[in-house]
Amino acid sequence: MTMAEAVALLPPGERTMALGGNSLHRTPHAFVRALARRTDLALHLAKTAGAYDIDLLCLAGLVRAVSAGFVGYETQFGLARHYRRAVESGAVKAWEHACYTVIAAMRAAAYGLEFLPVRGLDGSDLVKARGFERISNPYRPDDRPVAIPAIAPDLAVIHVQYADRAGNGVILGAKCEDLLMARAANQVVLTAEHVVKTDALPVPLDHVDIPAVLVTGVVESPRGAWPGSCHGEYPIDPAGVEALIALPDREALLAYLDTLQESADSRQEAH
Amino acid sequence: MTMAEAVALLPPGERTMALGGNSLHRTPHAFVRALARRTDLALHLAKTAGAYDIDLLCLAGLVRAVSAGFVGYETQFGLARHYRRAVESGAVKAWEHACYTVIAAMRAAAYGLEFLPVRGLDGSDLVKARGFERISNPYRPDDRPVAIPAIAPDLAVIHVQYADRAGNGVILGAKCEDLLMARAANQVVLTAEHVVKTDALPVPLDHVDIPAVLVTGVVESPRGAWPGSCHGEYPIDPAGVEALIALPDREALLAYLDTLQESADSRQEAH
Amino acid sequence: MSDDARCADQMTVSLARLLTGARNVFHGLASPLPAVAIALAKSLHNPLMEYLNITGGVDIDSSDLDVSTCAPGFLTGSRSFFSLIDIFDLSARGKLDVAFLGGVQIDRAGRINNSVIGAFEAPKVKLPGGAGSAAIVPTARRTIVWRTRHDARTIVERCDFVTAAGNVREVVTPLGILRVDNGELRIARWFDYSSEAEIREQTGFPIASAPDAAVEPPPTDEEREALSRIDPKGVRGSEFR
Amino acid sequence: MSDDARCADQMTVSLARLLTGARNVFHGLASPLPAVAIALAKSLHNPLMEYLNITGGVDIDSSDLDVSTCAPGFLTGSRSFFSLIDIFDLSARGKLDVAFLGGVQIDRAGRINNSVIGAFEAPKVKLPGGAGSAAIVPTARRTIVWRTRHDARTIVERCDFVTAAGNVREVVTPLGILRVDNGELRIARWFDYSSEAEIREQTGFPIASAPDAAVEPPPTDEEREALSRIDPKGVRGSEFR
Repeated sequence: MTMAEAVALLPPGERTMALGGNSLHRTPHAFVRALARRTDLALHLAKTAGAYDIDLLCLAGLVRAVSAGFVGYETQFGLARHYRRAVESGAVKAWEHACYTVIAAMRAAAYGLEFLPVRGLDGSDLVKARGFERISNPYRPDDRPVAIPAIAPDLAVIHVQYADRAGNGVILGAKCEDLLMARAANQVVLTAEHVVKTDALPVPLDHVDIPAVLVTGVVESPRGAWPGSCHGEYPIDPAGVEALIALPDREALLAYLDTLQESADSRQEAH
Repeated sequence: MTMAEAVALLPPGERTMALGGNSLHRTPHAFVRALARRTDLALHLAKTAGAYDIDLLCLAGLVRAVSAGFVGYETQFGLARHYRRAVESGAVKAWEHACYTVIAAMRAAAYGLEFLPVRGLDGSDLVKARGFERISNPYRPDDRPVAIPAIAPDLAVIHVQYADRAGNGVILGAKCEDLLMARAANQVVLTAEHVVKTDALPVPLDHVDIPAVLVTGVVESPRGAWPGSCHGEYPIDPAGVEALIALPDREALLAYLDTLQESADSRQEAH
Repeated sequence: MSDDARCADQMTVSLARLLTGARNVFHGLASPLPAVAIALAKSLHNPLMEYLNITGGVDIDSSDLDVSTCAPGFLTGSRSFFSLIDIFDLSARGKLDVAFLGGVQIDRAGRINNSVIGAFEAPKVKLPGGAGSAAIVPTARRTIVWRTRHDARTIVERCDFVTAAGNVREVVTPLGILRVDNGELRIARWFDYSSEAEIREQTGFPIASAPDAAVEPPPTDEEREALSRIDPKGVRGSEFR
Repeated sequence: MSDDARCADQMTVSLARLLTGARNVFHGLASPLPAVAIALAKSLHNPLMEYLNITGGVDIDSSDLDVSTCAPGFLTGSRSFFSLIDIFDLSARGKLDVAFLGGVQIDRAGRINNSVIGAFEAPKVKLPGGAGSAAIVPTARRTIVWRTRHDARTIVERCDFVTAAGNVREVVTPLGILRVDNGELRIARWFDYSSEAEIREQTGFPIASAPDAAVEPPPTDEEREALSRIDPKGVRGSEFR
C-alpha cells in the first residue's frame, strides 16, 4: 500500500482514528503529515498520550475531538500549543480521559461491547464532567464501577520497526497500547521502518505483535516516526519538534510540509 | 524453586487454581502429578479446556469444582471418565462455562474487577443454570450483556518451553489462555522444559510471554507436559494418556505415580 | 469402502462445499471433519478464505493435520498468529464468518447441547461441555454444526439442555444436510446412499423438507483425489471409530 | 550551585528517601525527578524494589535516563518486560505499591488537578491532562505527588477541577514535604534552605503542621555522590528550566 492509499482510506466526514505510539515515541508521524493535506475530515483522535501527532492535526484543522489522557510534549518542549489553542477556542473538544479509561474504551470495542467497567476513578471530577455512568455489580450491589463507553476507531495507524507484506508487524521496545488498538479498530494500517520477508522478521511468527489477520495494508515508511524517536532506529530530533511548535497556522503548516518533500505520492510501494 | 516447593505453595483448604495449556497440549502435567499426593486441598480448577490434568486431580480426590468450557480428551481418547464419574456422583461441581466466559472471568480478575460483561450467550441455558446475571448498558438500556463473575486463581501453573531464573517465560506455539491466566492469578509458577540465562531465551526480552514481575518461582521440569504434547519438544504419548484413563481409583493412581519415579523431591532446583 | 469411510468422505466434502464464499472460518478442538473440510475447500474452491484455529495458526498448510485439532501441527505453515482469545473477540465483534461446532444433541430449533444428558444440576451423563459454542453460536455470522450420528436421540425435538443457540445455519450428519429455515430444522439434502425418508425416520421430531430439498451429489473425482492428498492418514475417519 | 539545582537535588533526594521499604514503584511520562529518585533509592537503600515504567522496562539500569521519561532509554538493562497496560491493571488489582504523579494544582485534601484552569467545558487554560492519575491515585497503595513550584496558585484550598483523588500520601515541592494526615495536607518537612513559615506563606490555605514536622536533612555526601553518578546529564534539573 502506498502512503497516498493509506491516507485515502478514511471516507470524508466524522471519523474516529487511533494513532500508535506514546507521546513522541514510535508515532506514525509521516502518516500524520501526509493526512494533514486532506480537508474533508472531522477526526475524533484516540490514544493514551499524544504530542506532535495531535498537535499537528489540530493545526491542520482536521480534528473535532480528542480522547486522551495526556496531550503535550512532556518536559522538554512544553505544552501542545496548537492543540491547546484549538481547545481553548472551542474548535476542538478535549474529551479528557485517564489513560486507563482509553484502554478500557478500546478493550470494550475489541471485545464487541459498548462499554467496559473500570476500577479506579473514585473521587475524580472526570466521571461527572465526561458523563461516565456507574453500573451496579449484580453480584454485590454496593460495588459500582464506572462504565467507560467503547471507542472503536474506524482506523488505527501504527508505526512498527518491522512488517512483512502480509501485515504481520513487530514492535521492538515499548508496545504502548498498539496491540489493543489494532484489535479495537475496524481497519489497521501499519507504517513500517522495514518491510521484510516473513522469515526475516526479528521474532518468530508466534510472537508477532500485530497479526496480519487484522491489517488492511502496510506502508513502507523509513523514518516514519521522525521527528519522534523509534526504538532501535533513531532518537527524537528536537529541531523537527520545535519546527512544528513554531508554526503559526495551517498555511504555514502546509508550506512547511512542502519543504519536507515527503508527499504521499512519492512513497514507494512496499516491495 | 523445586517441584516440592511449588506443590507446597497453596495453603490447605479451598483454593482456586488455574492450569496452563489446552486439552493435552503444554499442560503442566508433572506439577499435577506431584500435587496429586497432597490430601489437604479442595480445589476449584479453572481453564478453558482441560483433559488429563483435571481428570487426574479428580481421581486424586482434590477437586471440588471445575470452571471450564470443555473437559475431555477430544476424539482419540474420549471422555474424561474420572472427571465424569466425580461430577455424576456429585463429588465435583461442574461449573460449566463457555471458553470465552472463562476468559472474561479471568480478564475481570486481571483488571481488578469483580465481573466483566461479555458479548454472546444469548439463548444459552448456561446463563440461568450458572446464575449469571445480565446488566444494563447505562448508555443504551436495551443492551443487556451477561456479567461474568471474576475468577482470580490463588495460583496459576504454566508450563513453558523456556524460562530464565527471574521468571521470564517464553511459550512457543499456541499460547492458550496462559498470558491472561498469569495476570489473573495471585501467584504464578512456571514449570519449564529449559531454564536458561536471560540472553539465551528464544525471543528478545520485549517479547517474553510471561513477565518475571508476575512469577513467584520457576521449576525446571523437562518433559513436564508428558504425556501431553509440548510444541517443538514432543508429541502426545498415547500410552501415557491411556494409563491414567485405565486407573480405577486413588490408590491405583498413587501406586502408578510411584512407578513413574518423578517424586517432587527428586527434582533438581533450577540452575 | 466401509460405510463409515463413505460417511466420513461425504460429510467432509459436504462441509467443504458449504464454505463457498466464506471469508474466514474457525474450528475448535475435537474437530477432525471440519479441519479436513476446510483444507479441502481452500484447495478446491476458496483459496483466499482465512482459516483460524485454536493454536493461533492462520491459513496453515494442513500438511500436519491431527486427530487432536489443537495439536502443534495446526500451526505448521501458518502465515500469521491469531490466538484463541483473538478469535473469540473477533466473533464478539461480529467479524467471524463461519464457525464449526459439534453438537451431541441438536434440536428442532437448531440449538445444540454439549453439556449434559438429564438435569444440569444432577446429570445422568456429564458431557465434555460446549467449549466456545455458547459464546460463538450467537455472535458468529454463521455456524455449521456437524455430528457423526443421526438418530432420534441425537436430532431431537428439544435439547435436554441448550448449551448454545443462535446463528446455526446447517447441520451435517451421516444422512444429509439439515438447514435452519425460519427458525426450524428442515431437510435440505440427503446423500446418494441415504434418502429423505431415512432422515425423516431417524429424526426425533416430524421434520419438514426445505422447498429446494434434493440429493447432494456424491464426492467428485476431483474431491476424492484432493481428500486423499490432504488427509492421507484418514484424520476425517477418526470421529467414526 | 543555583537555587534551581539545589531544589532539584533536594527534591530528588527527598523523593528517594520516601521509597524506603517500597516493593514496587511506577512513574509515568514527564517525570524526570521521580526517574532519578528511583534510581537513587535503588542504588542506596532499596535495591530489591521493582521499578516499572511506561516503556515496559523493569528494573532498568538507569544508565540512559532521559528528559522524556518514556524514551527508549527507559528500557536499557531491563530484566523483564511489563507494559503500561499491565501496570494499570496491576494497580487496579491493588498490587501497585507506589506511584509518582505530578500535579499542576494540589489542594488541601491532597487532590490533584492536571486538567484545566477554569471551567472544564470552557477552560481558561487547557492543561495536558492527568495521564493515568485518575485511575492510579485511587488504586495504588500510595501516591507521591511532586511539583517543582510551591505558591498559593499551586497548593490551593480547592482544585479548579479534581483530576484525581485517593491515596495521595506525600506532596514534595521545592520548599518541603507535605503529608496527607486525616484527609488534609500538613507540613511534614521543610528544607534547610526553606522554613515552616515560608511554606505556610506560600500555601493557598491555612496549612497546619504535622506533630512530627521537622527539617529534612540536606543531601548527604553519599547521596550527592550517587546523584552525580546516576544523573550526570542533570535530567533532574530539566523540570526547572
